[in-house]
Amino acid sequence: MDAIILQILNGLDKGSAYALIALGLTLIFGTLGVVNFAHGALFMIGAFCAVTVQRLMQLSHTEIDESRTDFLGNPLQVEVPYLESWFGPELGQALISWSVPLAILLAIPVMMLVGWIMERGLIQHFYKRPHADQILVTFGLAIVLQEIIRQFYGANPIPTPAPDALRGSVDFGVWLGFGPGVIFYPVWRFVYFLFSLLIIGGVFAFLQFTTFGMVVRAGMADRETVGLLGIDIDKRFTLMFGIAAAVAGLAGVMYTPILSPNYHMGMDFLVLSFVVVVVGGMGSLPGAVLSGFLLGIVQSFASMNEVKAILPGIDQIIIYLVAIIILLTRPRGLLGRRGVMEE
Amino acid sequence: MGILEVKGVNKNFGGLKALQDVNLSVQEGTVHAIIGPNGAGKSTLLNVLVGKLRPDTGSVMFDGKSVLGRKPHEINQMGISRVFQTPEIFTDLSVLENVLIPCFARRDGAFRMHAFESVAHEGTINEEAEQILADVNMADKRNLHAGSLSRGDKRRLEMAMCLVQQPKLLLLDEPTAGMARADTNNTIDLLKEIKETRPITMAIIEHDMHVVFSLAERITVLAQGTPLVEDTPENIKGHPKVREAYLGEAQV
Amino acid sequence: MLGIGKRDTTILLVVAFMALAAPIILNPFPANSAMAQFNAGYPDLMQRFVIFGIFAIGFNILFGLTGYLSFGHAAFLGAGSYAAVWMFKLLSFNVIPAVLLSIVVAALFSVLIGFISLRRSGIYFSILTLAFAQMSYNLAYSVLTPLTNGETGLQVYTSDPQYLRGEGDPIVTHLFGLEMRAKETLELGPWAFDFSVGYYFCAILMLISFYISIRIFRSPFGLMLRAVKSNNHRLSYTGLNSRPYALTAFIISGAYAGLAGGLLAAMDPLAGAERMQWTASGEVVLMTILGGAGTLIGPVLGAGFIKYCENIFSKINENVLHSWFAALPDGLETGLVWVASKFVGEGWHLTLGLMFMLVVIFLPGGLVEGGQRIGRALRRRRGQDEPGRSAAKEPAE
Amino acid sequence: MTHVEHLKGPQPFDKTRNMAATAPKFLSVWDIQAYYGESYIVQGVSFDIHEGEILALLGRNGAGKTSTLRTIARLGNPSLKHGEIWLDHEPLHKMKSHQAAQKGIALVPEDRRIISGLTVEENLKLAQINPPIGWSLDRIYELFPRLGERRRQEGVTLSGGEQQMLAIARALARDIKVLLLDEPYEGLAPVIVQEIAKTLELIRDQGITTIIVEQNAVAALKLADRAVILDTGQVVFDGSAQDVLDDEGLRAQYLAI
Amino acid sequence: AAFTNEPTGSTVTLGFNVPQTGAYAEEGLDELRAQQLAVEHLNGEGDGGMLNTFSSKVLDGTGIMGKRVEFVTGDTQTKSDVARATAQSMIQKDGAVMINGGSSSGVAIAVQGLCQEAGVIFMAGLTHSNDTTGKDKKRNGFRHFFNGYMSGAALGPVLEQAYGNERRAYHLTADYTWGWTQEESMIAATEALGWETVETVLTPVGAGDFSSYIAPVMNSGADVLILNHYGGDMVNSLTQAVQFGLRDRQVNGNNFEIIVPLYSELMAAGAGEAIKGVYGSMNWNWQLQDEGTAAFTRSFGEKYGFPPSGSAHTCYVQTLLYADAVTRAGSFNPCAVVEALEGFEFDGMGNGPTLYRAEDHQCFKDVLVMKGAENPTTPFDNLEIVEVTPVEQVMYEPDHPMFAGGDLGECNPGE
Ligand SMILES: Nc1ncnc2c1ncn2[C@@H]1O[C@H](COP(=O)(O)OP(=O)(O)OP(=O)(O)O)[C@@H](O)[C@H]1O
Ligand SMILES: Nc1ncnc2c1ncn2[C@@H]1O[C@H](COP(=O)(O)OP(=O)(O)OP(=O)(O)O)[C@@H](O)[C@H]1O
Ligand SMILES: [Mg+2]
Ligand SMILES: [Mg+2]
Repeated sequence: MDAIILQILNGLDKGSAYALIALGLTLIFGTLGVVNFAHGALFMIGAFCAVTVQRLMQLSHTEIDESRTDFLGNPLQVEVPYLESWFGPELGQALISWSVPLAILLAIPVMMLVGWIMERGLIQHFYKRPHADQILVTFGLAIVLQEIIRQFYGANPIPTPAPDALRGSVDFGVWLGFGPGVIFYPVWRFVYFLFSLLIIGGVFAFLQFTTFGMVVRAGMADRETVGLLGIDIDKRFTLMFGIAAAVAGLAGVMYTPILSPNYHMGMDFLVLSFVVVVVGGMGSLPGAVLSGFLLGIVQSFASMNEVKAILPGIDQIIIYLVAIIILLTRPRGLLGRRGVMEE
Repeated sequence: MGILEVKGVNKNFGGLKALQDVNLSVQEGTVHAIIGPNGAGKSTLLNVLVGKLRPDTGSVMFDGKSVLGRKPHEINQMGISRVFQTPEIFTDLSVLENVLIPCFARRDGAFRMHAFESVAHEGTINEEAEQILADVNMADKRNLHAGSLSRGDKRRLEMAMCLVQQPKLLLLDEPTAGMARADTNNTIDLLKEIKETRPITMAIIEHDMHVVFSLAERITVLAQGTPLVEDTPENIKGHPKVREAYLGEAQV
Repeated sequence: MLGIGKRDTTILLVVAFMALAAPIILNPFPANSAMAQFNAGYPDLMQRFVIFGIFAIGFNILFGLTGYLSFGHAAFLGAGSYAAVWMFKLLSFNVIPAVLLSIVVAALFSVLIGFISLRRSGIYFSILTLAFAQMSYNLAYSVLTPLTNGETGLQVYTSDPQYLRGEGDPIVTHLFGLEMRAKETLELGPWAFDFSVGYYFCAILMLISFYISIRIFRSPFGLMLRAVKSNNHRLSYTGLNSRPYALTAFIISGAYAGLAGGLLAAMDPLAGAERMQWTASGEVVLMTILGGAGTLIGPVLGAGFIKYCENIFSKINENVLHSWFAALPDGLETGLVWVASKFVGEGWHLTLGLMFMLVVIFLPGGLVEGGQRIGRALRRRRGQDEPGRSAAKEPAE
Repeated sequence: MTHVEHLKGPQPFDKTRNMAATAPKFLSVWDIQAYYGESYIVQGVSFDIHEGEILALLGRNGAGKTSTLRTIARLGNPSLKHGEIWLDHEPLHKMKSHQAAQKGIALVPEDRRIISGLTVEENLKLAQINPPIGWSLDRIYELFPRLGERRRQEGVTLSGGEQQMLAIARALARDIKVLLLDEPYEGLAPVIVQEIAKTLELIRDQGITTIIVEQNAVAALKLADRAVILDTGQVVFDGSAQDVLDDEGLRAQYLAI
Repeated sequence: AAFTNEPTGSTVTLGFNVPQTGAYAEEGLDELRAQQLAVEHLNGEGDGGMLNTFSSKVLDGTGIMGKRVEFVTGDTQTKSDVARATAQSMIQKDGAVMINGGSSSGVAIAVQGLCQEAGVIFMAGLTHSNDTTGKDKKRNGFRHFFNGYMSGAALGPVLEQAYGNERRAYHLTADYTWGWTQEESMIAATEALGWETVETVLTPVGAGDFSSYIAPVMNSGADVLILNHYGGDMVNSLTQAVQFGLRDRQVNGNNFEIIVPLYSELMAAGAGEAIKGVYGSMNWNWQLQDEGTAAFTRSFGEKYGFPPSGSAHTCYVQTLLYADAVTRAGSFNPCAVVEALEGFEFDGMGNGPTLYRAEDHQCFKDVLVMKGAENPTTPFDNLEIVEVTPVEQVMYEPDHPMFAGGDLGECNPGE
C-alpha cells in the first residue's frame, strides 16, 4: 500500500513536470499549429535563468588566504559572495539558497521577451509554411540556443539546490495515518506539484474566462478571416507565444533542484513532450495536462520492481507503449479536436 | 426498379433530423433533380449515397447492390461519382494530373502498383484526359496548379474529374454554382451531350432553376429532410407548395 | 532513355557522374595544403554520403510524395544493420546475403509498423512511428542485448560460426572475395585520390535506388502518392483506396532504409543501437527537408550537407585555425581564431543549427531551390525571362 | 505611372479625377495592381463609389473579381504592389486587413470561410470582439431565424446556404461602412435569394456602401446603382447598372448573357 | 607501405577522438586539453611535464623518433557509430597512426574493434567496463584506465572499515553493459565482506528523474544504496536520493549510506553538495602526492588555470606511453608497438609502479578510493583521497570469470 502511494506521489510530480512542459508546448503546437522543436530549448533557458540568478547572488570578491595554498601551491584565493560580506555568512548563505524561487521573478520577463523575439523574429513567418519547414527552422533554433548556453555555462550539469528551508523531506505517511518513516517525500517536489497546479490553473482561467482562447483558436483555423473581422491576430499570437515561453521557462526554473540543469536538457525532454501533447490530443489543453499526469503515473508504476520482475525493461518503453495504445483506440488522443494537424 | 433505390432513410445529427424517411427512386438513364430549401438535407442525402455518412436506418441500393457499409472508394468503383458543393480537387497537382487520377482509377481499380510505368507513356489515358479538359474548356490551363484556379474554374475541373470516369450514376451537388453564365450554359450543353452519347444517370442538386429545368426529367423536392413531392418539371413549376417553400417569386 | 523522360535522364546522368567521380570531385585540394581539411574524398565519408543518400531518397518516397511524416525511420535503418551483421556472424563476410536480408527484414518490419501507424494521419501518425522506433531503440539498447549487443553494438567476433565462410575468404566484408575496404590511391602531384571498392559498391546501389525512385516519381503510382498528400478525401471519392498506396510507399521507404542500414554494416560491420534513436530518425527528416522534400535530388543533397558538416567541420580544431590565420598579426589572429572556433570543432553544432535556419528562411524549397534560383538568375541574365501573367508554377520535379 | 515611380513614395490622391455624380465619393480605388507571387492578376483597376451606393462588379470566371475585393479588404494575398485605396479619407492601401476592417470594411468571402471549430454563435461573437460593433445577436437571429435555431451547431456543419447566411450575418455584426460581397447568392434557394436581396436593400437604406460580385448578373444589376465589368484584371466598363441591363452588346461581349 | 599510415615525412599524426558535444562534452574537452599538452611536451615545448618523472627516458622532446608530432581531433558525440566514423576519417584521411580518447565503454569497444581491423594502435580513454579488456579485448588496443572489478576490489576494504560487515545493499544500475559489469563487480566485492544484496534494479539510461526508483529503496530494508550510474545519470540519481532524505535516515540501526562506485571530478561538481561523505573510486586524482602527478598538475594547471581531471590524466599518459613505446621499438609499426607495450613496467606517471599486462592489455596500478569532501575550499577539491589501494589488491587473473570469453587475437599492422 505504502509503495503504491509513493508511486502515485512520484507519478504526480513526474506528471506535473510533463503536464507543465506539455501545456506550454500545446499552446504553441496544439493551438498555434507550429511544430516547435525549440520548446525544449525554452524549458532549458528557463532552467538557466535559475542558474543565472544563482550566479548573480553568488557574485563574489576574492580574498587571499595566505595560510592555505591552491593546487599550484600559490596562496589560496577565497571567493566571498558579496551577499555574505554584506549580511554576514549565515544570512548571506540563506539568501543565496533562495535563488531558485527568486529566479521566477527573472524568468517571467526574460521568457516573455525570448518568446516575443522568437515569434516576431522568426515564427511569424512560418505560420503558413509547411510543418516540415517549421520543424527544420525550430530545430535549428534549438541547436543554436543550446550552443549559446553552452558557450556561457559549459556542458557539465550545474547544481542548483532548493532553498534550505524547502530542502529535506517530510514524513508524509504520518499525515495519511501510516506509521512514521514509511512514506517520506521531498518537500521541494510538493512545492513543484503545487506550483504546476497554480500555473495550469492560471493558464486555464486566462483562456477559459476570456475570449482570448477562442480568438486564438479561430485565428489558427483561419487567420485571414479573423483579420477580416477587425482582429489583429498577430498580436495575440505573439502574446500566446510569450505565455507559452513563460510557462516552459517556469517549468524549467522550478525543475532545477530536481534535475541539475545542463545545456542539452531541452533536447532530452523534447520527444517526450511531443508524445505527451499528442497523446492528450491536438489542440486540447486539458488533454495535454491529463496526458501528462497519466503518463507520469503510468511510468512510475512501470518502474516498480514488482512490475519489472514480470516484464523486464517495461519502464523503458511504457510511455511509448501507452501512447500507441491510446492513439490506436482514440483516433485523436485523449481529448483532441478534429482537424488539428491531421493532414 | 430504378438504378438507385433509396428506402426509408433516416439520419439524425444530435437532435436534428436531417433526413426523415426518405424514399427515392432514380430511373436508369434519366436526369433526376433534387431541389429544396437550404438545409433541407440534399447534401446529406448525397453524403449517404457516396458513403461519407451512414444513415441511421433505411437502405440504399445501387444497381441491385446495397451501398451501405461500403467505403467511399468501393462505392465509386461501383459506378457512382460525385461533384461536391465546395470543390474537392487535388490542389497541389496540375490540372491535367487532376483528371489523370480518375482515369487511372477507372482503368486500374482501387489499388494497383504500377510503380514502373510512366505516366507520360500512358497514351490513351492522356488522350482521354486532354479530351475532357477540352470539353470543359480548360485545355489551356492544363499545366496550372489546380490550387491557383479561380473558383469557377475549380468547379469545372471537378466536373471534368467526375465525367472522365464515365460513371453509371453521376451525383452533382450544385455543379454550376459560381460559374459564369456562359460556362453554365456550356455545362448544360456538355451534360446533355454526355447523356446522349453515353448511358449515364444523373442526380443533380441545383438552386439555379435555369439549370434544373433545362436538364431534369424528374424532380424531387426535399424540405426539412423529407421529400415533399416528386414530379415532372412542368408540374413542379406550378406546384403551390413548392412555390411557397422554395421558388418564391423566381422566374422559371 | 531507360524509360524516363529527357530531363530525368539528365538528372540521373549528372548524379551518376557526380557519384562515380566523387573521389576526385570531393578532393579538390592538394593533400598537404591548409585547405585539405575541407577534402571529403576519403572512403568512409563518401560511403556515408551515398548510404545516407539512399536513406533519404527512400524517406522522400514516403514523406515527399505522400506527406506522411514518419519520425521512426531510423528503426528500419537499425533493423537493416542488425540483420546484416547477423548475416556476417552466421554465414560469412560476403555482403550480398547481408544486404539482401537487411532489405527483407526492414521491409517486413515496416509492414508491421506501417500497417498499424497508417491507421492515423498527420501528427498522430508521426508520433506512432516515433513511439515504435523509440521502443525499438530502448529495447535494443538494453533488454535485447543478446540480440543486439546493447550499447557496445553488434559486431563480428572471431568466435562466430560463419557457416558459409570459405577457406581463403577475407576476414573483412567482401563481395565474392573483393574486399570492401580495398582501395587504389591515385597520386597526381600533390593530389591524392582514393578509389575504394566499398564506395563504388554503395554508389552503384545508390544509383540504382535513385533510378528506381525516378521511376516511382513519374509513375501512375507516384501520381497517386502525390494525390494522397494533396487531398486524401477526394482520392477516396475518386475510387482509390489510399491506405494500400500509403502502406506500399511506407514499405518501399522502409526497404530503402534497410538497404542503407545493411550497407552501413557492410562497410563497417558494427551496428549500434543509437542508429535507431529518434535523433537518427530526425536526421533523415532534416536531410530531406533541407535538400528539398518531394524533389528528386534534394534528399541526396541534404544528406551530403549534414554528413559533411558532421565529419568535416567538427574536425577543425583551434590548432588548425591557428595554422590558417598564422600569417596575420598576433592580436588579430587570436581574435579570428576565437570567433571561428565558436563555429567549428566543438562548436560545429552551432554552424549546423544556423545553416538549418538560414536555408529554411531563405530557401523555402530547400537546397534544390537554391540551385533553381541560381539557374533562374543565370537564365535571366541571358534575357529569357518569361512575361508576366503566367501563373504556371511547375509542379515540383 | 510606372512601377518605379511608385516606389518613390505614395502619390497624392488625384482629387480632380471625379465622376459626374454629385455626392462626394466615399471609396476610391485607384490603379491598383496586385500579384499572386509572380503572377500579375489585378492589372490597374480604378473606380469610385459614393456613400450608400451599390456597385456590381462583374466579369467571367478568372476575371479578377475576387482578387480585386481581396485587395480592397487588404488581405495579404494577392499583394498590392501599386495603387491606392481611400475610404472616407483613410488610406486603406497602407493598412493591414484588420485595420481596414476597423475602418469599416467588411468582406463576405466567396467560400464563406466559416471558422471551423467554432459554433455559429462563436463565429458571430468573434466579429464583435473589436469595435466597431454593429447589429446585436438578437437582431441577427431575427433576420436569419435559421441561424438562431442552429446557434450551438459547429459553423462548418451548416448546409451551404446556411453558411452563406452566417457569412453575411457576420458582416452585419460589425458596424461597417462598406460591404464587399463575393457571390452572396451562390448556393442559395431562390426564396432566400429574394430575402437576401431585400436585406441588401435594407443595408443600403442604412447608408452602407456595397460592392457586390455576382455570377447572377441580372439579379445583381437589378439591385445595383452602378456596374464595373472586369476582364483579365482590367476594367472594361464602368457605368450605370441600367446601361448594362439595356446594352445587349455589352452583356454579350463581357458577360455572355 | 609496410603497415597502415606509415609516417614517411617529417611528421607523425595522432588522432584524438573525444566527445565534444553531448552529455560528455566537458570530459572530452578536458581530455583534449591533456592530449594537446602531451603533444607539446613530446615536441619539446613547455616544461616537459611527466617526461621528467617518467622512468623510461627515451623521449627527448624531439617528437617521436625525430618526427614532429601533429594531431587531429574529432567529435565522437559519445555514439559508437559516430566515433567509428571520426576514427575512420582520422585513419583514412589524415593518416593517423594512433587513436586515443573517448569517455564511454561502448565507444571504446567500438573504436578498439575498428582500430584492430584498420591496423592502428588504440589507446582507450575513459572506459571502465570490464569488457574493454575482457571479452572485447583486442591486440591493437590498450587501456590505462581501471575497471569495474578494480573499483569493487578497492572499495571493499574501505567500505568494510567504514560501514562494517552487516550491511544490506540496494543497487540502482544503469541498464547497459557498463552498468551490468559494474553491478556485478560491486556485488562480488560487497558480498565478500558479508553484505547482503537486497535488490538490484535496472534504470533506463538518461531517465532524468529517478524518483520512482529511489522511493522503493526507503522501505526495502536496505541501509546502503549503490548507484551504478555514470555521468548525468549519476548526478541526478545521487542528488535525488539525497533529496529524498535517504542519508538522514536510520535503518537497521545504521546510518543510511550511498556509494558511487565510479567518481569523476565533473560528476562531483555536477552533484554539488550531494556528494558530501559519499564514497567512490577513481583512477587518478591531482591530489596524489607523487612527483609525476605534481609535475603533470603543474604544467596542466599553469596552462589552463585549473587542475586536470582523471580522464585528462589517462589521455595524457597514454599519448606519452605510445610515443615511448614507438621509440623503444624503433618503429611505428603497430605490431612493434604492441610488443613494446605488452608487459611494460614503468613508474613516474602517477599511481606508482605500473604494469601494462600482456595477457589482456589492462593497466595495473594503484587505485584511489575517494570521498566527497565535507568542507571543500575550492571548486577543485570537493573530493578527497581516503585511500590509495595498492595494486596487488586490485589484481586479478586474466581468466577471471568477469573477464572471460575474449581473445586478443593477432596484432594487425594493416596493409
Ligand atoms: N455534421 C453535421 N452535424 C450537425 N448538423 C449537420 C451536419 N451536417 C449537416 N447538418 C445539418 O443538416 C441539415 C441538412 O444539411 P444539408 O447540407 O444536407 O442541406 P442541403 O439541403 O444540402 O442545403 P444547401 O442547399 O444549403 O446546401 C442542415 O440543417 C445542417 O445544418
Ligand atoms: N492563389 C492564387 N494563386 C495564383 N493565382 C491565382 C490564385 N487565386 C486566383 N488566381 C488566378 O487569378 C485569376 C483571377 O482569379 P479570381 O479568383 O480573382 O477570379 P474571379 O473573377 O473571382 O473568378 P470566379 O468568378 O471564378 O470566382 C485567375 O486566373 C486565377 O487563376
Ligand atoms: Mg448542400
Ligand atoms: Mg471569385
